[in-house]
Amino acid sequence: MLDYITSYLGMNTTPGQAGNIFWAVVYILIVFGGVSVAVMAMNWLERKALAHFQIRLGPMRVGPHGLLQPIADAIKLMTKEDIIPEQADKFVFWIAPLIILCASFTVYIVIPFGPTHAITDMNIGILFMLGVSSLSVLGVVMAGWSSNSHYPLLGSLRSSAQMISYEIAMGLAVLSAVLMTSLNKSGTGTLSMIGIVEAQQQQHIWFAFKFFPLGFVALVIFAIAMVAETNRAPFDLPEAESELTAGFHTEYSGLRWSLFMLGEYAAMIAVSSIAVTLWLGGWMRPFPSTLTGETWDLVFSLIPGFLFLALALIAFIGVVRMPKHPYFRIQTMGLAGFAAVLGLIGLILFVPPVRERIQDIFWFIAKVAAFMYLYIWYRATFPRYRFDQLMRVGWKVLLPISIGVLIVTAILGVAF
Amino acid sequence: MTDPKAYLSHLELGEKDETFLDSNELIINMGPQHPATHGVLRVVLKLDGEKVLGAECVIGYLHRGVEKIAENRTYTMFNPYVDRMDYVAAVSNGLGYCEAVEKLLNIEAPARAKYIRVILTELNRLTSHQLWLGTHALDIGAMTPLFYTFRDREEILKIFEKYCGARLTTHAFRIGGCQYETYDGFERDVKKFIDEVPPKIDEYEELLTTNRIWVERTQGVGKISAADCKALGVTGPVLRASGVKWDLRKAQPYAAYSDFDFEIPTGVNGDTYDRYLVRMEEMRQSLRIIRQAVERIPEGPIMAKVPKVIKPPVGEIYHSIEAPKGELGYFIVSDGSTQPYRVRVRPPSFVNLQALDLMVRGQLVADVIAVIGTLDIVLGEVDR
Amino acid sequence: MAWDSTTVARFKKQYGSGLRESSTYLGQNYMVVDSTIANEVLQILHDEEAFDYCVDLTAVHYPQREKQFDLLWILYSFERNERLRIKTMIADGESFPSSTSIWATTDWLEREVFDMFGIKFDGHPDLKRILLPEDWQGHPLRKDYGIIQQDEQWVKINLGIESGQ
Amino acid sequence: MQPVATTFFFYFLSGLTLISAVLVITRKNAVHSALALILGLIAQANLYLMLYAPFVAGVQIILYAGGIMVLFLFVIMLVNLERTQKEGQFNKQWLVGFLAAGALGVLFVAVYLKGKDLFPAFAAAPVESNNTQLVGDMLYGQYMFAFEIASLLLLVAIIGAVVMAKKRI
Repeated sequence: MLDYITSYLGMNTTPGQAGNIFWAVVYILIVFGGVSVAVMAMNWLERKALAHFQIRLGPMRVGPHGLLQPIADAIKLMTKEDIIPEQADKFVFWIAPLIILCASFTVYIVIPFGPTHAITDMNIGILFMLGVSSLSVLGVVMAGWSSNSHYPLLGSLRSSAQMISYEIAMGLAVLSAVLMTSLNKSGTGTLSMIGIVEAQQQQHIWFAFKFFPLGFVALVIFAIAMVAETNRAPFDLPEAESELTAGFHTEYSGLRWSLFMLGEYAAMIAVSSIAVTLWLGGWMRPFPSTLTGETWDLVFSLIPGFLFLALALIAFIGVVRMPKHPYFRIQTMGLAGFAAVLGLIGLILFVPPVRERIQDIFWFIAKVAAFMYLYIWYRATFPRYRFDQLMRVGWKVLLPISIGVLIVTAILGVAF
Repeated sequence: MTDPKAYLSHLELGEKDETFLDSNELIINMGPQHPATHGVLRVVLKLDGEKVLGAECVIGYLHRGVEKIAENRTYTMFNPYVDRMDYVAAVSNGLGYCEAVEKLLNIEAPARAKYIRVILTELNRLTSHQLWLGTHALDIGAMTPLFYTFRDREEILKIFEKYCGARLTTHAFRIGGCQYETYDGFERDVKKFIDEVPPKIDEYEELLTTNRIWVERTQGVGKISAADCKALGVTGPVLRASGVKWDLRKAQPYAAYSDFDFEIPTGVNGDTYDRYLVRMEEMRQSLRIIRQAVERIPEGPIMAKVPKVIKPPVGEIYHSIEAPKGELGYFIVSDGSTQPYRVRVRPPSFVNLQALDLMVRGQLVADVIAVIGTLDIVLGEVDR
Repeated sequence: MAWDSTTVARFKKQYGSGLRESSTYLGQNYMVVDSTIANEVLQILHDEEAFDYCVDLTAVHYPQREKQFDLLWILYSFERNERLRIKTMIADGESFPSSTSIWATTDWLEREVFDMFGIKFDGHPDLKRILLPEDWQGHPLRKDYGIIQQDEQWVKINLGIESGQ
Repeated sequence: MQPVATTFFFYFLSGLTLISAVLVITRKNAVHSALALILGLIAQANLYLMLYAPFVAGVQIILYAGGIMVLFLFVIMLVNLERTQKEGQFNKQWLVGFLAAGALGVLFVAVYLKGKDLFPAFAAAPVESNNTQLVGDMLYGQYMFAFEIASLLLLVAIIGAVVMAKKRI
C-alpha cells in the first residue's frame, strides 16, 4: 500500500499518467481547494483594486483591510434564504449552477502548473479544455430559461450567442499556437498542455513572440475572446446590470448565486491559464534562454521568497500604521499574524528543495495573476459594448484576423 | 418638419403575455424597479428581438401634487417645496420660483443677491451635470467616472452646506433676494474649487471622450433633429446638441446673466455623444461664469424691500429659467391673496421625456438605457 | 395694458370680436380668444407666425365663472425670441380640439390637463391619465377638490390601507 | 494510461446512454429532452475515450454537447412549450414504429451473428499518444477527397441557410 502511495514520487510524470489514484486524488484536492481559495482572494483583490481605481477604500471593516471580507460574504451567502421562483422549472433551475461549476472546475484537470504539477496530462489537453469550458454555456442557457422570467431569458440568449461566437475566434487562435508546436524540427505537434509548454522550451521562445507579431496577435485575439467567454466587462452583456438587472442569474439567490460567481471566477482563472500555457511559456521563468547559467537560475528561484518577504514587509508596515486604539487591537494582531505567516512562507521558499519544486508553480501563478489584474483593469476602464457591436467585433474583426493568423502561421511553419 | 402624429406611439398594453415566446414581438417592462431608470420610471418596451419597436413611459409613481400644495400655502411657504422637484438641481428650482414671484410683485433683487444667485445656480448646474455624467456612464457600463464625479460634486455640496446648511434641498434663496450673506471665505472656497476642477473635468473626458467603446455606444444613438426637438418642446442640452444655439441665459437673460461672457456650446448630430460633449463644455462654461461672478461680486444689500406679507396684485406671470435640464418655467396666477391661486410648473424633464419614444425607435434595448441617461431626467420633476 | 402688434392686428382683422383681448402684463403678452376659434389661431400662430415651440399647456379653474376653465398655451418663437400666451375659456364638460397635430409636445401636456382638470381633448391619440392611476376618481387640481381629499376606494383596493392621509 | 474498472465504466456509460436516449423521446418538455440528449452525448464521448479515441471524444463534446445542442436549446427556448405539453406524446403509428424497430433489431443481431468472424477478437490498442496525429494523417492523406467533399457540402449548406434566413441579400 505504502509502495503504491509512494510509487509516484520517483516518477517524472503526472499522477494521472502514472495511474496512481492516491496522488491523483491528493492533487485534485489541492488544485480544487487552491482554486477555491484563489477565487476568494480574487474576489477580495478585485474589490480592493477596483476601489483604488475609483478613489475609494473598498472593504475595510471585516479584518484588517477587509481581508476576511470574502469569508464573511461566503457565510452570508450560505445562510441566506434560497429562493426558487414558483413558476421556475425546478429541476433545471437547480442543476444549472452545478453545470457551470462543474464545467469550470473540470478544466483544471489538465492545467499544468509545472512539468509534473498537473492532475493529468491528456493527449488532447487543449481540446479537452475548450470542450469542457464550452459546456458552461449550457448552464447559462438553462439558468436563463428555467427562471421563467424575461430578463434572465434575454440574458441567456445574449450569452449563448456571445459565447458561441467568441469560441470560434478563440479556437482559431488556439489552433495557431498548436500549429507552432509542430514546427520544431524534432517531431510532430501536440495538443497536450504539457507538450505545448515543452515545445516552447525546446524552441527557446514563448509562442507570444514566435513569428513576431503573429503569435502576439493570436494572444491578443485570445485575450479578447476569453473576456467575452467569461462574460466579464466590457463584454458583460449577459449580466449587464443596467440593462438586464443581473441577466441570467437574476432569479438566483444565496448559495446558488454564489455557485455562479464561483464558476465565473474559476473560469476566468482557467482561461487565463490557457493563455499562459499556450503563449507565455506556462511554468517557465522569464528569459529562460537569454539569461542562462546557474547564477541566473538561482536569482530567479529566489524571487518567490523575496516577493513573500516584501509582502510581509508591506503587511508589517500596515501593522505599524494601524491606529493605536484598543478598538483596533484585534485587527492589528490579525494583520501582524498575517504578516508573520507571509514572512514564514517567504522563508520556507528559500529552502532549496522547496525552492526547486515550487518555482514552476510560482511563475505560472504570477503570469495568471497578471491576466487577472487585466480583468480588473478592464472593468474599471471600459464601458460596456452593445450587443450588435459585440457580434461585429467577434465575427467581423476577430474571426478574419484569426483565420489570417492561422494561415500565415501554417505557411511560415512550412517555409521554416 | 415631419408629421407630428408620427411621434405618438401608443402600444397596446393589453396583449397576452403567454404569446410572447411564440411571436417575435415581445413586450418588456423596464422599471419601475430597474437599476437604470433613474428612479421610478416605468418604460414599456415593445421589442422585436433586441430591437425596439416603440416605447411608452408610465409615470406618476412619484406624484406628490406639488401644484395642489402650492394653492394651499402662502408664497413664502411654498418656496422650499420647489426644491423637492428636481432634487439634484434644487438651487435652480428655487431661483426660478423666487424670480417668478418677484416679477409678479414687480420688485427686483439687489445686485449682490443676483450675483450670489448666479454663483450658486451655476455650481448647482455643475453638480447636476456631474451626477448626470456619473450615472449615465454607469448605465453604459463605465463604473469609474461615477466615483470621480461624486468626489468633485462633494466639494460643491460642501460649499452649499456652508452657505445655507443643506446639501441637497438647499432652499438657498428667498423671495426678494437671499436670506443669508455669504459666509467668511465663501469667495476663497469657490475660487479654490474653480481652480481645481478643470483638470478633473479633463480627467472625466480622458476616460470617456476618446474611449472607443464609449464613442461606439453613444455616437448615432438616440438621434434627434433640431426640428423634432422644437416640435416636441425639448430644451436644454438636448436641444443644443441638435445644433440649436438657444439658451435662456442668453436669449432672455435673467438674474445677472447679461453681465457675463460665456459661450453656448452646440452639437451637430444630436446624438448621445454630442449631448455628452455639450454637457461637458457646459460645465466649463459654468466655471467661466462663476469665475467672472466671484471676481466681480458687488457689495451691497442682499435683500430687496419685500412686504412682510406677500400679496401680489391680481395677475398672471410666466417666468422661466435655463435649468440644467432645460427650460424650467413657473406660471403663477395671483388672486390678490396671500396664497397663489394657481402655480403651474413647466418641468423640463417631463417634456424632454416625451422624446424618448422617438429617440429609441429602431434602436436596441441597450440604447434605451443610454437614451434615458442622456435625457437627464429626474423623476421627482417628471412626476412632481 | 393693451398690446398691439402686427400679429394682433392680423387676428383682429381675421376674427374681429373672436379676439377678446390682447394685452401686456408685466412685460408679457397674451391674447384671449374665443374657444371656437382658438384652435385655428394656434394653427396660424404655428404655421405662419413662427411660434414653433409650445412651451406649456395648462389650465386654471374658476368655479364661480360660467365658463369654468381657462386653457392656456405658452408659446415661444425661436426666430423672434418672443413669448406669447394664448388663453381661452371653456365650460365644464366641454371638450376642446386637441393641438397634438400642431405641436407634438402637447401630447403629454394635454394628458396632464385631462388628468388634473378633467378637460377632454378631441382627437388626442390616447387621452388617458398620466400622473394619477388610471382608475382614480376625481381631478385634483379643480378647486372643489380638497387638498386632503383622495380616492378612498382606490387607496383601499390598491394599497390595502384605510387611508393615505 | 492504465484503464481502471473498464467493465464497470462500460456498462455504466452504456446504461446512461440508453436511459438518456429513452428520456429524449419520452419527456414532454422539449428542454428536458434536449438536456437528456446532452447527457447521452457526453456519455458517448466517454465511451469514445474508453476506445482510446480521445480526439473523437473531444470533438464530440465541443461540437455536439457544446455547440449544436446549445443552438437546439436556443431554438427550443423560443418556441411555445405550453402547447407541446398538451399535445399527445406519441402518434397513432406506433405499430409501424414497432415493426420498424423490430426489423432493425433483427438486422443488428443478424449482422452480429454472421459477421462475427470479420472482426478480430482482440484488436491491438492503438498508441494513445499519437491518436490525434493519426486522425489528422488519415483525414488529410487517405481520405482527403472525401474530407474536402464534406467541407464543400457544409459550405453549400451554410450558403443555403444564409439565403433562406435573409430575405434580402
